[in-house]
Amino acid sequence: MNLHNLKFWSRKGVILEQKKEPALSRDLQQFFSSQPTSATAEALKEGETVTLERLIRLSEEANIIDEQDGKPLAKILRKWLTKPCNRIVADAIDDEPYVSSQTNPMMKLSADAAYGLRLLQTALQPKSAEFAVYKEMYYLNCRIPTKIEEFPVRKMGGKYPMEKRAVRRLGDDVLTVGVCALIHLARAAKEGTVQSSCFVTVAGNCIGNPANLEVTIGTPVSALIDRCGLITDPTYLAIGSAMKGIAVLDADNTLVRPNTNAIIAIKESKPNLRRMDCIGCGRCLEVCPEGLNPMELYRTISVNRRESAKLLGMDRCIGCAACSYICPSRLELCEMIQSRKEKWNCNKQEVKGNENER
Amino acid sequence: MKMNAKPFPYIRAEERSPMLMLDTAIALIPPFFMACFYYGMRSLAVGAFTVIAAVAANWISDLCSGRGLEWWDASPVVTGMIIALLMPASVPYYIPIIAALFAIFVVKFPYGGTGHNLFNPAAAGLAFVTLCFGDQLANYPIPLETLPMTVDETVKLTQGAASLLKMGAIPTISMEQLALGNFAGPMGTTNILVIAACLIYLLIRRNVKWYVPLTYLATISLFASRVHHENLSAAESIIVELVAGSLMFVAVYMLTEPVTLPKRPMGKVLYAMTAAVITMLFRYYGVVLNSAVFALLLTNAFTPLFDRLVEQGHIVERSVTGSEDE
Amino acid sequence: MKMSKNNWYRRFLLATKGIFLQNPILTLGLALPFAVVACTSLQTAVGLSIGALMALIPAALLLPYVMKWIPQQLQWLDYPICALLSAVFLMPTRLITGSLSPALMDSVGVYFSLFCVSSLLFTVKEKCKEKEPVRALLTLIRMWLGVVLVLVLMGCIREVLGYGTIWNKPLTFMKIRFSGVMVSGLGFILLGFLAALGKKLHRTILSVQFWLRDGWPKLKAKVAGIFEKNEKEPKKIMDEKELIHEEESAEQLVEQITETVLGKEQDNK
Amino acid sequence: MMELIAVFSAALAAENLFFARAFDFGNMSRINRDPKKLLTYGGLSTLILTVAGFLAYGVNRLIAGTVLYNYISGIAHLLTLVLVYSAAYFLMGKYAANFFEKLGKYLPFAAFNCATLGSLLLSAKDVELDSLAKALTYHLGAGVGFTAALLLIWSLRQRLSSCNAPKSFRGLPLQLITAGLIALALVGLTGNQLPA
Repeated sequence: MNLHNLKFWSRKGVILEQKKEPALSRDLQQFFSSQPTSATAEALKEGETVTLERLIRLSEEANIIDEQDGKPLAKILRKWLTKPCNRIVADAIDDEPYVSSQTNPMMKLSADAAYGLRLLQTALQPKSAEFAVYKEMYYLNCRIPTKIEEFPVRKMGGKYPMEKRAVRRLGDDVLTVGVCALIHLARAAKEGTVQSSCFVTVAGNCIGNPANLEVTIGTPVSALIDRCGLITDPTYLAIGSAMKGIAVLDADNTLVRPNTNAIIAIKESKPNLRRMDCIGCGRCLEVCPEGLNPMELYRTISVNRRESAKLLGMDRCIGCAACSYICPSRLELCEMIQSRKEKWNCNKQEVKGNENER
Repeated sequence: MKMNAKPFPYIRAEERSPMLMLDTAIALIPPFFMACFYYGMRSLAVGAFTVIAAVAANWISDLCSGRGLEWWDASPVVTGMIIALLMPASVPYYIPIIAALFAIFVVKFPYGGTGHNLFNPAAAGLAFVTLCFGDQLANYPIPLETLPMTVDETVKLTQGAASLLKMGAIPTISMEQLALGNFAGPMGTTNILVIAACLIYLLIRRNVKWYVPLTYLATISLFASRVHHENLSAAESIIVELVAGSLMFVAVYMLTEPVTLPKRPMGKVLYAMTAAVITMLFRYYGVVLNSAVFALLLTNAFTPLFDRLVEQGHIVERSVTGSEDE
Repeated sequence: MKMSKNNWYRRFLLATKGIFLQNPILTLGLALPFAVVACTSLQTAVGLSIGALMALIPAALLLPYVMKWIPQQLQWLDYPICALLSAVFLMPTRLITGSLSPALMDSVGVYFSLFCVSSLLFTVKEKCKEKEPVRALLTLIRMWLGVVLVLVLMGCIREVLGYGTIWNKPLTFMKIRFSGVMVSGLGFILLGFLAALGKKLHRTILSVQFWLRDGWPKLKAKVAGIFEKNEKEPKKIMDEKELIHEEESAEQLVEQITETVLGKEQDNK
Repeated sequence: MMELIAVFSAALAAENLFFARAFDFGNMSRINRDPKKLLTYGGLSTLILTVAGFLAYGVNRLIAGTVLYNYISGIAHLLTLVLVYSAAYFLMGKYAANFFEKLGKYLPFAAFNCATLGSLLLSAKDVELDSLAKALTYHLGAGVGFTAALLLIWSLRQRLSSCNAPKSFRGLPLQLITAGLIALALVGLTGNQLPA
């Protein structure tokens, strides 16, 4: 736990109003648009000893994908063949508003989640294994359990862009796996089913009855929206969370991918036409979790100064959009930095090798 | 449904920067009431003229520079009010208007509008006016006498506390008069309690950082207690120093202008300290009366330097604590 | 869309290359002290311009011949010799103008004898080194006229604003005296605005010419755009496509024309 | 000792050669690309100025009484500068060879710019700079103030070019206006009297 984590841990970040409620306490509904795939993985037999290689082969056959960052579970586990594992944490942290696509499955399908975690525990023999949940969730209709079967549920606090820093804070001899990946692992171990679905929250102030759905991968967003019903026309429809999502331009052709955790439809009350330039209020400085200076970055990038932007730490930006959230002049700080990051990086790539190799 | 593309995030904090600017304008209204209480309706007329001149100049400069009419931006109102409040109540009308025009057309327009000016427009306007019409701004009317709307020779003008201090005399102001602030001085800056109340309001609205005015006043009182008149004790000289020039007013409203401040908290502290040091140097060796305004104008030139220094510090610190690769 | 060769404005600019196009004071930023602090009235401006005439023109013309006369290993002395040459010519003019109007000399003070080391002289020396005398004389005259134009303008403005008189004859309409205009601070600001005015004039002439050929739609759109620019859509973010579109807009083309056709300006974008 | 500090600080801040008297060295944009070159350039000109000041004090004593004082003083101070410049040229050529290649072409500009000759002439005209020590501290203060002013302008350059000024104000006009506003701030020390 090096100094860096502690220092940036508690102070920086934004306190977001989570608005998780109607979706979190509702039970998980299935919404399978197509029949399940006929391919099957080879299930675990009764007396078979559970080793890490066996689990890697199983997750490869069931091509389970971890919903945190979209990497396949096999690749994550392969790293731990040589490294000793001190602890396993099943990550069910949802620190973005409206989103509860990890906490809800953990509560509703807790048997599968516990079974998956037990498989990993027997394979890696860590000292302790537990679930991790976001602490700052208030006005909930249901109660977050403190223990799921024999695994404790740890509440981890902190301001908004907290998931990545929480994982970093635990240290590098800790394996963190998404809860949904564990659920799919458990199903593959029991019945040998391949992962063909993922857990998505459909929420926002325009959605009729927001809920958590288990959706087959590849269903279009419009089907989900019709399933949950729209009260009014949303000004923004985003796939991915309200803070880091991508705007959906045509709802029929954007499909759900394994690592999308939510679909948000938001109606902005006051159309924001009163634009102003940066007045130097300094709020984005207090908020940036990486300790960068978004004001200066925005100014240097808008004047296309590549070297001084890199010197100011442009590549350290994790794209959490906390600065754009807090900015009173409604400047697109994070979008400007992220788009230039790709543009300037990919320029370098073109010089070196082909574009799609990145 | 109409899909409009917008980059993330899709939810925003409700605070808006037009509202931020309006807060400073609201915080500037109580000193106007005090001025109206001391000097009658004339101070309101002076304030109104300056604000109208500043806002009109800002609109014209926005249109000329093709930036588009931004009528919701309240920063020219703040500039106009500050200029009016630092003038004596018996000032002829055309002087604050010229200061406001200079402040907007020379300090804000060439740099590109509201968020980009390097110098504090009110400070530059006042510097220009004290340079050109210094003699008319030197003496102040006596408080608690309502002035006629058009000032003629019948109005008795006395010297303010700052000019007395400059000439080595000790302003004979009793403690309770100091607290109430009814001694000769610029329109809005004599009453310390009202300004402190406005400071608290600004702090609550998170418009002003608490440590900027604090370091400024602390360094000045440090200086004032060190070098003072022979028959003034350290504590008295601090109080006289704070009250004489329009120091408190500058510390609360002009020093904490968000546009001209450095960006990092460490830079803001450095900025406040240099402003205090230069104010005291101007006060001892300078010729001009409102030395705090000139010193502020000079320290505005150092903000990019402080930004660069403090930013280098952060870059070094980031590289020392190891880069976090995802 | 390149400007045609026989465009009257382009020919006019190239003909007067030192005065309007690359004015030594406004665009190159030489000889600042004379424009900012020294010339506080029309009289001092005239005195200074005479000083400039005597300091710049003979020294720059005679220098090549003097240098031929100097032996080879002392060749590095060219700058001091140029300064001495112009001082030799400059000082008598100081005496003559001093006797003509003594008030002018003490108001200008030390600045008059600074012409011999000013950056203007050294740039002029560089410019006229390889040219033959007649062309060198022409560039010198044009440069000198450029300097005189700025000096006279600054002198007039400051005298009208400061003392309300033109060549010591009081004007009736100037009731408010800005006595502070004489200080170096406001001299800098006035010179900055003058330079900006020059550039603005240059750009408007070019853009008006461009739109005359191109018809009025773009100008109407631009003027209309100013008022409800903020109402309709929020401020655009310049990504790749926008930048190329921005390139095509009339404003940007004017920029290109001034860059390519008429030579590099002192503009650090 | 106190008057020396007073003279030094007056030359440094109150009658700063760049802000109060607007002496600027050659083409502003040619030299001030990076601060190290600017600092060495300013240091060099301050050194040459102080050494020339030493000579100029004697020369000034010599020609004080003559009738054509204005005419001779200009040429005399220029001659002292030429003397010091050639001495510097030889010394640098012999001892500091690598330093010479780096700054060889800037040496004439460091020696012959408005700041050096102007400060020499000003100290000759100034009546209360009677003793040699005061004259030298005046030159030192003037040189240091001049370099400090140019460093300050350099530190503002990046900030000025990154604000979206209207197109006709970008570049030199904005730098002039910024220098003007700083000079306006420094007026607080000297007041309204016109620098001679």
